[in-house]
Amino acid sequence: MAKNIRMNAPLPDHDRARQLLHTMVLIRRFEEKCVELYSASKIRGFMHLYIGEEAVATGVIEQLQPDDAIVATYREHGQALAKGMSAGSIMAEMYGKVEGCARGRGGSMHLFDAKTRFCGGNAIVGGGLPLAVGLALADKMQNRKRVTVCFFGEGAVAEGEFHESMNLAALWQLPVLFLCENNLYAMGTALRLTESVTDIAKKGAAYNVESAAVDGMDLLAVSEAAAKAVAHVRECRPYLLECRTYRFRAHSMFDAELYRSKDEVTEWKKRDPITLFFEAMKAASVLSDADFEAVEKEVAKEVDDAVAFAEAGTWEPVSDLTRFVYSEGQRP
Amino acid sequence: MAKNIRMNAPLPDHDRARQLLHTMVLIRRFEEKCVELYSASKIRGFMHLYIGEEAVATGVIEQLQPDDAIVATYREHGQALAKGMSAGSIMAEMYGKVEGCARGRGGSMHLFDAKTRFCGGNAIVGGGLPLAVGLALADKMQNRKRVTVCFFGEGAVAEGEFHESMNLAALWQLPVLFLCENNLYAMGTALRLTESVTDIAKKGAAYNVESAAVDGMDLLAVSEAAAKAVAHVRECRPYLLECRTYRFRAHSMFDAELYRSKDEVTEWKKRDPITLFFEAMKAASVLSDADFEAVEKEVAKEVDDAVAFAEAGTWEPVSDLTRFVYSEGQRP
Amino acid sequence: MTFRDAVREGIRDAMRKDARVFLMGEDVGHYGGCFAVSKGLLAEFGPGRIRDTPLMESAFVGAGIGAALGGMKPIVEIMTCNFSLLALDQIMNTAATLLHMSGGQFNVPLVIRMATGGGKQLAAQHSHSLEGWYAHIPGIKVLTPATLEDGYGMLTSALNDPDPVLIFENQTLYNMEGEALVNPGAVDIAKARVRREGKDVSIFTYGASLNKSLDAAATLEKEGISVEVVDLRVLRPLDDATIMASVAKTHRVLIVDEGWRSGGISAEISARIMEQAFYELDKPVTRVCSAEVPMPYAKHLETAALPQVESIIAAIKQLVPDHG
Amino acid sequence: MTFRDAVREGIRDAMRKDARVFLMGEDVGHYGGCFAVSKGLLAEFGPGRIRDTPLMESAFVGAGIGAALGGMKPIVEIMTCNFSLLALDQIMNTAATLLHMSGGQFNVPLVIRMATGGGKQLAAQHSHSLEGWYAHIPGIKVLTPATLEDGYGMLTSALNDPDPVLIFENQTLYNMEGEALVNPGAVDIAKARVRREGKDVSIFTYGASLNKSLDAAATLEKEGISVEVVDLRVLRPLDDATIMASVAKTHRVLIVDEGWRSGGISAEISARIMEQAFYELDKPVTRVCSAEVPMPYAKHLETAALPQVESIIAAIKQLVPDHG
Ligand SMILES: Cc1ncc(C[n+]2csc(CCOP(=O)(O)OP(=O)(O)O)c2C)c(N)n1
Ligand SMILES: Cc1ncc(C[n+]2csc(CCOP(=O)(O)OP(=O)(O)O)c2C)c(N)n1
Ligand SMILES: [Mg+2]
Ligand SMILES: [Mg+2]
Repeated sequence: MAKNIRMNAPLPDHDRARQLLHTMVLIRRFEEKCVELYSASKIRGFMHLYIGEEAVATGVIEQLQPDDAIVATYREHGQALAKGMSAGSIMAEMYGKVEGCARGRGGSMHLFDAKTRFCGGNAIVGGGLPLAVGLALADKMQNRKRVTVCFFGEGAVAEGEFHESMNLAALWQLPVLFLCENNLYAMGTALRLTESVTDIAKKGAAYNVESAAVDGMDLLAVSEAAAKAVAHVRECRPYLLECRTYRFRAHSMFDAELYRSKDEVTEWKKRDPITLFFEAMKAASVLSDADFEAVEKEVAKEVDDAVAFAEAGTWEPVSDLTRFVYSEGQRP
Repeated sequence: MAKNIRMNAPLPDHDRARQLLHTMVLIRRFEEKCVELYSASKIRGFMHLYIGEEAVATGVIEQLQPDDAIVATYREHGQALAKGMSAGSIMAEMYGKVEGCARGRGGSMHLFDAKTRFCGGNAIVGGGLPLAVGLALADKMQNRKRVTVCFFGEGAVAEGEFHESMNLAALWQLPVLFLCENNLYAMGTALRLTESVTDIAKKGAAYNVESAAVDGMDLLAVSEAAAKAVAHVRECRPYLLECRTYRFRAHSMFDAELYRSKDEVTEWKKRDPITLFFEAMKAASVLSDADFEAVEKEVAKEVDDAVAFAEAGTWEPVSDLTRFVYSEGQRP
Repeated sequence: MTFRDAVREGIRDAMRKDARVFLMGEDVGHYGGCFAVSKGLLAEFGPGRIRDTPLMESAFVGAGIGAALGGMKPIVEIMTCNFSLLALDQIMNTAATLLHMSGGQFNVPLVIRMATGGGKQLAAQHSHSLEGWYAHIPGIKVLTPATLEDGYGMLTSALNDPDPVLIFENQTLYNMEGEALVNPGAVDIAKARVRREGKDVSIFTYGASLNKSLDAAATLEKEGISVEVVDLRVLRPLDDATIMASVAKTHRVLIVDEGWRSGGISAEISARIMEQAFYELDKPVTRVCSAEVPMPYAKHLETAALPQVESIIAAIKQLVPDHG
Repeated sequence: MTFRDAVREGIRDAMRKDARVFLMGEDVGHYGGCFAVSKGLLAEFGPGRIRDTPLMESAFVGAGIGAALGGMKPIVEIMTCNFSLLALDQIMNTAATLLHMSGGQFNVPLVIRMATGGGKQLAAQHSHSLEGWYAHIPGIKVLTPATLEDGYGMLTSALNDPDPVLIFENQTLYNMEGEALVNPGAVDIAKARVRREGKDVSIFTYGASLNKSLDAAATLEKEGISVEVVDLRVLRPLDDATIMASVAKTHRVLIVDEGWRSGGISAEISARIMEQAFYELDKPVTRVCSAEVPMPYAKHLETAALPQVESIIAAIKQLVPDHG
């Protein structure tokens, strides 16, 4: 495992670097706060953390336009924040409040935001893939040059939906980016136990879908690979990008982590994407310690504000339980 | 399209050649009789003919041992006959008689025979693939050196079950032969409309499953390729064999064949597997016209006997309607 | 014109009127639809709007959901409900839940059509009647047209609906002949309809059993039994008001349903009558349903497994033993 | 010991006794089972018999069917019933039909276990209660253990059964404590069981609602209402005899079911009582079920959506308004 990042990508300028750092730190601190709040029983249900994988969402989503769409999994706090959803609306969602981005109906696994075209938060492994293909189909049929990015774990590759979706997207040449976050485990099952060919990027060939793999701990590498992928997709051709990453935390809040060694985790933590990126930027004199401190401060405030927003939120009246099962009023 | 067969395979001796010819002619004449009987309303429901594809089942199943298992689709008269099921029990099944191989409960699409390990007759496209993997798993777990052959059309390759089954068989190294009968159409949908990569044999690479494609109109080529595949599988490793073939008839008895041209069908008929094989055997002095005539005569009698057997069969009493929903008596 | 033609006209007119409408599914294009419903549409609208899909029920239903979210109005055809099991995750976990999970943000204006039912000797894997079973799922609507008017109109109404609508077309109805539709258009998709007035007993039914029930009613009339036949039309949400009104009128009820008996829609209707009209009943509600077997191929067994005019008549006579 | 332990012991003992038994599913091995049911079994039996599968519900359920045909006795674990939708084709079109389609030749001795139910704020895609819905399918049996004895015993009995058996373990039960089992073994899987005798009203329920119902009964006893609580245990086939005997005793019925109301198992039970015990009823049968919504995440909404002790008590009081 290479300890440093490759830095093949062109150096970002200060503003961009600061922005990227901000996004990653925001994801990290936001989730650290979530853990606290989970322990305090403010947040319940299943909660899956993105800690360790921040470079992936940050680097990929940097390449998107506001009206590009995202379909994500239950491990989607990072993507939601990077796409520009407000931390407050996400936190309020996890509190189960009306002010939450899904009015408290969805919780951690089902973040939604029509404004930023964040189309969930799907907690069925592989379930989002066909949906993303359909969003891309709608764009193509309406001659819109939009991109849909579908995030999924390497565990999802084994599901039939991966196969069906890749084939359909290729057959119909649809503008969808299949973004595989390969963190080596599906819950407690290691990649070598789930795929006979563990090289996910190689799967593209079976469908004639252009593919690449990238070091998912290296923000700039992700960003560069994503730029290429998104440009490709914008010309109405699907693409498969595998980002090789690692989750530093347990699968969810209930996980004794019997399936991997502490050493393995420790090794990977040495390649913390935030540290790697900041150290490289510092070495290149793009960012300074003061920048980091300032970012931390901004983020701390954002997270505090998010918690305050969630705390101040209100509960949906129980009498409204059956709302949103069907649309209110016809709006076809 | 090569008009002749390649004849790379070693020449069969007279007995083997005659047996192979017998199997192909039996399938052909049996099904021609089925068409007649369908018109006479003796047979009903969906009926899918194998005419044109006889070399595939004949060549593949020649390589099997009696206790090797077959999982097939709704287009399975050929495989059933080749595996040694009696024509009478198949015909009686299509009549819906108790003497049918499934007591008249299954019909044309659901032939079953425990004795020859013919495990159906599955009419859900792709549905038999996981089943075959499971049969192979049972053999492996019980240290039996048996092979399970799963027949499926190229249309089934698009289903998620293909992907899941190939991966699982490879991951667990199970003795299953994935036998794709690529007849270029799934009902009325051409291969180029169903697969972004139309080269089915290439799909094995995505799973580390050894694969090959063979001219499915060339009996000896199929037989040779199958011999290799079956030997590979018997060592507990999956294999994907694509047989390129063509159905001369409509998809089922209800099909206006709007999706392909008469010319295309005519062209393919020039490569009738029975004619190709017999002509080659005659040219090599392995078989004579007299052999062909004798085979036709034997087959005619077999088919007549099958019809007589079916006609003489009995109807299950209606009072037994709900039998076989659950087992009668415990037999775990 | 046939029921098949009516459905086809419904699709055609919708596609002519609204560029967002398109049809996708297996063999809807070049083959002309496995029941010939979409025959000719490829020539008129081209492969961009009449989309032949590969065999991948889960993905093309999911793609329909996505396309609906993306502003299109997809009509997804699943050849028959038997294959819809492969797409159930997409239907129940995505189509039916998105609006709720997203707190009202993402509605799914998707129409899924599928053939349903037995009676053609297609055996255990091709003869399910799953419409009543689907009616268990909150977030979707379940329609079962049994007339030409509804064949056309329910599709039209479903396309006007902001939420996922499943239409189950009984495969034995496609050849049913009827008057050409005058001014076809949207129909009400909230209400059941009394297809025949009667006073001695009510039959609640839908789909292919409607005609069987009407035939039974006609026969029974000659024997002096007056049967009211209610076409449920919509299995989710059920129209309780029309059902209870009929119960209050006749006080005797038979439910006829091609689905398996246990846990079918017939059970729900019986339970609702129990809850809402118990004191109106002169006799316990009874049911004529399919036998609880995977459908056998043999004709005589299949006939015995399905509701028939004879079994309906027999059940009615049990309910009205003192007639004439 | 807990319910979880009881199920684990059931698996362990079966595997020790019969080399044909093996466990396969997602995370059953290295992770220890997503609800820790199979913790420790990998160490004891090794990866050949405790098989971690990739994420492919359709294929590993289908592989279970094939392995059963091939002479093994697989226990297939689907993490939760929510994901079983991906395997429904294999369950309904293959497992449930093979015996019949093959004219009695190919029985499928397969056991499928899955967690079910809501109550843990897991929201719309992780909170389904589908056991009652599965009970619609001929060819399978549906078991819903609610005690430690049944947690162990139903698995044992299911493995002795020649046909496919689905066991739904409510996820809120895993931590339930009980006495260690003495001489655990197979249990009857044909009969419902009266868990509490009573004379004023019968509750028919199962799974997680059993304890809620027993709690309600205990409370009501103090108010002078004597509630009989019947644990259905087996949802397919239903034990009509025990149900009707209880109706004949109390003449008033409440059904409590965590599934969605419309078309759930509660409807079938109500319909059967209508058919078989109508004249025994003093009042119409009523139901307490889940609200017909995809399950919301927020605690207070989820609580309101599920049957609770309070809603059971309220429903009983409606049935027995003139008590005390
Ligand atoms: C269809 C389905 N099966 C099983 C699960 C349970 N489950 C939730 S997350 C998960 C692991 C998924 O792993 P991967 O796709 O690699 O994503 P990661 O969690 O590593 O980001 C599993 C098995 C599920 N949610 N959906
Ligand atoms: C899951 C499923 N979807 C659709 C069908 C309807 N159907 C029956 S056969 C068939 C075509 C299958 O084509 P292919 O796999 O190439 O086999 P072939 O008929 O050519 O032998 C279709 C679509 C089905 N039986 N099962
Ligand atoms: Mg992973
Ligand atoms: Mg084909």
